[in-house]
Amino acid sequence: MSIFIDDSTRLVVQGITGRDGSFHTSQMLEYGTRVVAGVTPGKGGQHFTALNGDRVPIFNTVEEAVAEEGANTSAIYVPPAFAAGAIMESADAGIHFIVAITEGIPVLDMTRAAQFVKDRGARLLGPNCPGAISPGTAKVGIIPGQITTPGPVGVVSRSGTLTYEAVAQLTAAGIGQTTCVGIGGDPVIGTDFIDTLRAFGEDPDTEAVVMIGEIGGTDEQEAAAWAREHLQIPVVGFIAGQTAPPGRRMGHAGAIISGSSGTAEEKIRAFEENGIAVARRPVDIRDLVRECLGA
Amino acid sequence: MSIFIDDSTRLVVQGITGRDGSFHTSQMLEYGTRVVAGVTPGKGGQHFTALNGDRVPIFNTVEEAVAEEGANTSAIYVPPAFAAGAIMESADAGIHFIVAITEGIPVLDMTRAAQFVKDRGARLLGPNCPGAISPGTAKVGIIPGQITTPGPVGVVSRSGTLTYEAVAQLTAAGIGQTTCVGIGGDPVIGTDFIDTLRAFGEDPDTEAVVMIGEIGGTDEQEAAAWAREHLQIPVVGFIAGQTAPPGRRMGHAGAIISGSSGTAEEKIRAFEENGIAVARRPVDIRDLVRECLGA
Amino acid sequence: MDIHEYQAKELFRAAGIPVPPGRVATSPDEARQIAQELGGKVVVKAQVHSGGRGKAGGVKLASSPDEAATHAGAILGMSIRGLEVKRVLVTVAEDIASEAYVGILVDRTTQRPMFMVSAEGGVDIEEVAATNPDAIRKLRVDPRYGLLPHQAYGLANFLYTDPAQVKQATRIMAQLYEAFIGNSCSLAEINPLIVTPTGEVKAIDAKVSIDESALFRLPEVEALRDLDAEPAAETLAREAGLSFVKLDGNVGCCVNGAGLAMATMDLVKTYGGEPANFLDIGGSSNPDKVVAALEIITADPNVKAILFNIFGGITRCDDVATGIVEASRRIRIDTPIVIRLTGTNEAEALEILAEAGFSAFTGMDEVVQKAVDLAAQA
Amino acid sequence: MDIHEYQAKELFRAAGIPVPPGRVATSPDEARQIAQELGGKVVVKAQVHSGGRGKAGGVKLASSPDEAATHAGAILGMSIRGLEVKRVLVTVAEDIASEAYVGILVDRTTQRPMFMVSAEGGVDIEEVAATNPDAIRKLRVDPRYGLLPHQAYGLANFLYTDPAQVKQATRIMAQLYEAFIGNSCSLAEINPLIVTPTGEVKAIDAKVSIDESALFRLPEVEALRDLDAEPAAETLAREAGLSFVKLDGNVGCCVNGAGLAMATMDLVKTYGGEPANFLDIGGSSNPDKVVAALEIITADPNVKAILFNIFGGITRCDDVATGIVEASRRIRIDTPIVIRLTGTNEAEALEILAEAGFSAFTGMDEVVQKAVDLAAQA
Repeated sequence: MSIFIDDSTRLVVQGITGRDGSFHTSQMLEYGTRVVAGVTPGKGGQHFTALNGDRVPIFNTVEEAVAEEGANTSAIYVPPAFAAGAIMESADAGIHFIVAITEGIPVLDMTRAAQFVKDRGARLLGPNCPGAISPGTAKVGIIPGQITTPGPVGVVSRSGTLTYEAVAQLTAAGIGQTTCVGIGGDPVIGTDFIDTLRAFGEDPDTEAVVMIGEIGGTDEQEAAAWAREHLQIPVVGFIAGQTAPPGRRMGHAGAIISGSSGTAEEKIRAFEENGIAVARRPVDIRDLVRECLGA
Repeated sequence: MSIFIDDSTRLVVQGITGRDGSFHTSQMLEYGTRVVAGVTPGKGGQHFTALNGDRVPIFNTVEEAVAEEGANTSAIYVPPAFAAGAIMESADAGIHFIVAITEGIPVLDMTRAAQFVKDRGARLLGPNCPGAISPGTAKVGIIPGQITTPGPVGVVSRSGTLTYEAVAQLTAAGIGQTTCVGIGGDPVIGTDFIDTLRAFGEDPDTEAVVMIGEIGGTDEQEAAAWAREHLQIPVVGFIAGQTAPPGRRMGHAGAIISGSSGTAEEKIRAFEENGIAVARRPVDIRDLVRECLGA
Repeated sequence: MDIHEYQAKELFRAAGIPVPPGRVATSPDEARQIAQELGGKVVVKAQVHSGGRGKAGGVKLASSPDEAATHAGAILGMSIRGLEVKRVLVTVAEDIASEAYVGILVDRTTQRPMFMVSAEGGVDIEEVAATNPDAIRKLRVDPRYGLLPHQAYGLANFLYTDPAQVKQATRIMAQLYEAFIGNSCSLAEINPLIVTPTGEVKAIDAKVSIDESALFRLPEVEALRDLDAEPAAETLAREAGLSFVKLDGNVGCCVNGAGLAMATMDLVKTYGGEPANFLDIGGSSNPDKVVAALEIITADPNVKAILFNIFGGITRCDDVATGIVEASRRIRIDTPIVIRLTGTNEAEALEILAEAGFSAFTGMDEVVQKAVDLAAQA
Repeated sequence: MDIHEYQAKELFRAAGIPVPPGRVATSPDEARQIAQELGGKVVVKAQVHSGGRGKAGGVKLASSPDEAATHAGAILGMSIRGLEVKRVLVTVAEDIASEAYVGILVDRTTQRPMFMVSAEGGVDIEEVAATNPDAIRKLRVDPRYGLLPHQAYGLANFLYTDPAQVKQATRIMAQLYEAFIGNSCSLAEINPLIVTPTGEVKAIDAKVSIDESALFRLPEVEALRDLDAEPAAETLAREAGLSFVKLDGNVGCCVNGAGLAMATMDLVKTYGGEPANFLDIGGSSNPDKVVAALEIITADPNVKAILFNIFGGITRCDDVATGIVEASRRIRIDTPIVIRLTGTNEAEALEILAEAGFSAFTGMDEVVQKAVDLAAQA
């Protein structure tokens, strides 16, 4: 089993003819994801041909992709100026899981788009995220498939490459994953730690969760308190940014310590107080997970 | 019993110091309605003194009226330019039943305000309506109390004085009312015929309903079809505007035949097809109700 | 409030919608001069608040300034559905490759602004809706979000296949929505929205109605009101704060409340008469309004009897009575007046009327019958 | 992106918020002239992207133009929290009857713009929040509706009792919200919002940060960027499309991905070193970015060892290797470089590096330890 994506996923790629969209569509197809449609306004009626030769029909609108190909999930690779609009288009067309890869969407655009998605009862992952992968089943986004392997661990993270680091180490140690989820590094995101932990908690195959946070905001603190109350499976945590100075944005738009709030110390303390084992180094994640699984 | 308002109603009057607001506050107090607060920005801390000597505290905001006096219902008498804002203020403050008397609110203002009230889970009656009265219990709005009397008939209407006409005739004939509701003559209103019929249907004391419609829109047609499916009690109908020319607004902003849609004939036909007894003259309403009640 | 095509086009231009150049003329000479300035072929179009201008001969193509003047001469002064043409729009004639329809109104059921678009333009959209509903795409706009980019695109994508045309039309959808909201419209319509042989998308006709209730905050739109285009009685009524609609019967009606006013008209008809008007004096108690109402009603020579039907609530019967007495002093009223008053301050009202020599009734059916009889006898 | 007080006040003025007159000066003479023009008492205020200007002596009252020039002379060139003052704002000094705080930021938890207002103005709002939270009223604005009239009034009503002041403040709330949205702010703050002895409500300080991601559509706001106010290295990094933050350590870091970059810095510290910077080369595979990154890192004299930590995904390891080799040809690099590369095209990368005489590792801990050791030995 897995969360958010599985073998019922029928993916439409928004921005399929762009540089990133076309590259990753090939990657996703190669991984076995059912990419049923692409959308690029003005290119409806054409086909996208993947590196492996697969052909994907292109539509002008997501609405058409849903009507013609039964798409139920979308991946968004359109430029930042149009990305919030693309998210709302997906939600309006009845897509129930929307993965926004695009980085650099204006925050105020996202406050509206995230609300719109909620109003439509859909789920948004991201933006500015690497997407999700359910090893062996489906991948939506940009997480490299070869570093993952099926197994009992759920991974959720605000970062991209740091997640790869952790997942690759798990895989190398023979510990597989149900689903790896990158929730994104922006201050306004669709799916947060709690949403993801809840989904992992409801997944019968997930036996432990790795939660990788970073400085900025209070999402990790709230998730830790939530997990203590509601989650039956163990969580291993890691927080990046112990050496980050206050008031400076560390790459991610959301990775900023405001005043005295959102520090790594604060988050690590919240983890510890709520029974989450904290890895001090990325390499420790693997060892703590191994302990949790009793392996 | 009654619908929408009863002896738990704690009313705040928005625009209590205005000409209409102050006059009708006195009337409502005299009728026995619990008017617990008034709102006029800038006059917070003062008191309104009714004609019968009752004193009502004035607040700057509805929020304060709710916090200090436990208001749960509001009546809005503020000028059209500020009325949509006043409706949203009420809903935002947690008022659950909002009666907007004001006539002439711009329609596009109302599309937003009506949606806002829905988002907050509140009910709006009106605007451009005479309000509601539960004879012997409470009155919110401007329906003259002396023409009503308690009894088993629910009355719902898009008009004001035409309702008084019908209600006065019922009362004169000894037929009382559970609640009389004016839903208002605007194209965008908060509570429609179906909402009111549903409430009457759930009220154990309402044994028959009088539904008074007029030209414009399709609310009566939809209500007739709904009533056939869902309403267990008989309905007597009346439609005003058989002699109204198409394309002209007949006083009420919503009373206009668009193209061939919204005519009195169409509505009367819908009533008849769905088993609603149609009064041809206002005076016939009374007789048909009498038949329904088997009196 | 309806505005003229040339005024609607100004609002559209201000919103950025491509509209062919043109100006309004009130004389053949002016029309000639505008045609000269514009150059090439022009269209001369009657400016009246009515559909069916083309069929009535109110829209003519002219190849030269002289021809434009001739057409203007023919159109100015003509009557279209009872409305005299006092102005013509002289505008560049565009070659047309295709015609579409785009309109926005407020959908009462969903309480949202609703687009209707169809590739079948230049015709009556109600007819298309009746005969070929699939040719129309409807879109209801959530007022919390406004028209979203993908929605504007989706509408344009329904009308056109050429990406360049879709792009132009997408922009026009957004601009039309802005014009609709910004001017508090109840209707904004482009029919037809054309594509020229070179692929340009343009609005060559425009119809706009403004929400009367919003005019208080739109003085520049209120200024577009054409008093020539409405009967003088309706202008007077509006200025006096009355709701008035002129009809063709002989029983003048003066009622408080729109629903009761319609029911009163209907009852006149039921008893064999014909109402001369709809008139609602509104909820406030102002004797001046009653005076104005009587002035307007008595100015109609068709009126043979005047019927007052007042159910006092907010309206105080004594105020109405005072107004009737006041009016009878100020203006000469030869038409018989039948009065029904009941409700708030009914007794005081009856006294005031009795003192002035009027009698009054309290039942609705009896006064209506009486008024119908009086009118029939006159 | 932070902007200066005088720039923020311009945005506020454009939104209609009452702001005392004033202009920016870069010399004592200019300050004297502005003070002369303004007349009366003025305040001379250091324009740097930092709080605590008053405590640092960067804000001074002047009773005459000469005194304004003297203060400007003292303030210009001074250093506030490490930032050199290059500009001063000379503005009319207002008499103050009361001071309030008004700020808007995006609340991450509710994902909405959030007002914070307090009648305790002119002080650090975080301190008020910690010591007297009831003195602050928060309001989250639903982005679907914007700031509603009663919400603006409610905020003003929390600050003031006098109806005239509430009215002015209500308007200012709405104007500040418009400025916040219209300029895509992440923060817009008036501290203090004062009432003058005659009852006028005015903004006498202004702090605004703009969402970097929105600058692409706000060229006139982007133009407010003060390159003097940021380290040259950060300007270079931004122009090269890199995320870079200068720190004080001796291990230069070059990483792909913000989370991994922070984790790398942390690991440097864990192994006893100090990171010299945060640097994320981003997700794209462009050798030029790597060259720019190395130029920026090597320009810092504190850097004693350079650490590359690349986990290839979208980023291709061979592109990064090519960039390193390219940089080593273009610029002279005396500092030792330690490289860790793993993931996409790892083998090709190792080959490219080997050919150019670099060696590389695949484990994160070992390279970090090595870099820390090298820096310590230098």
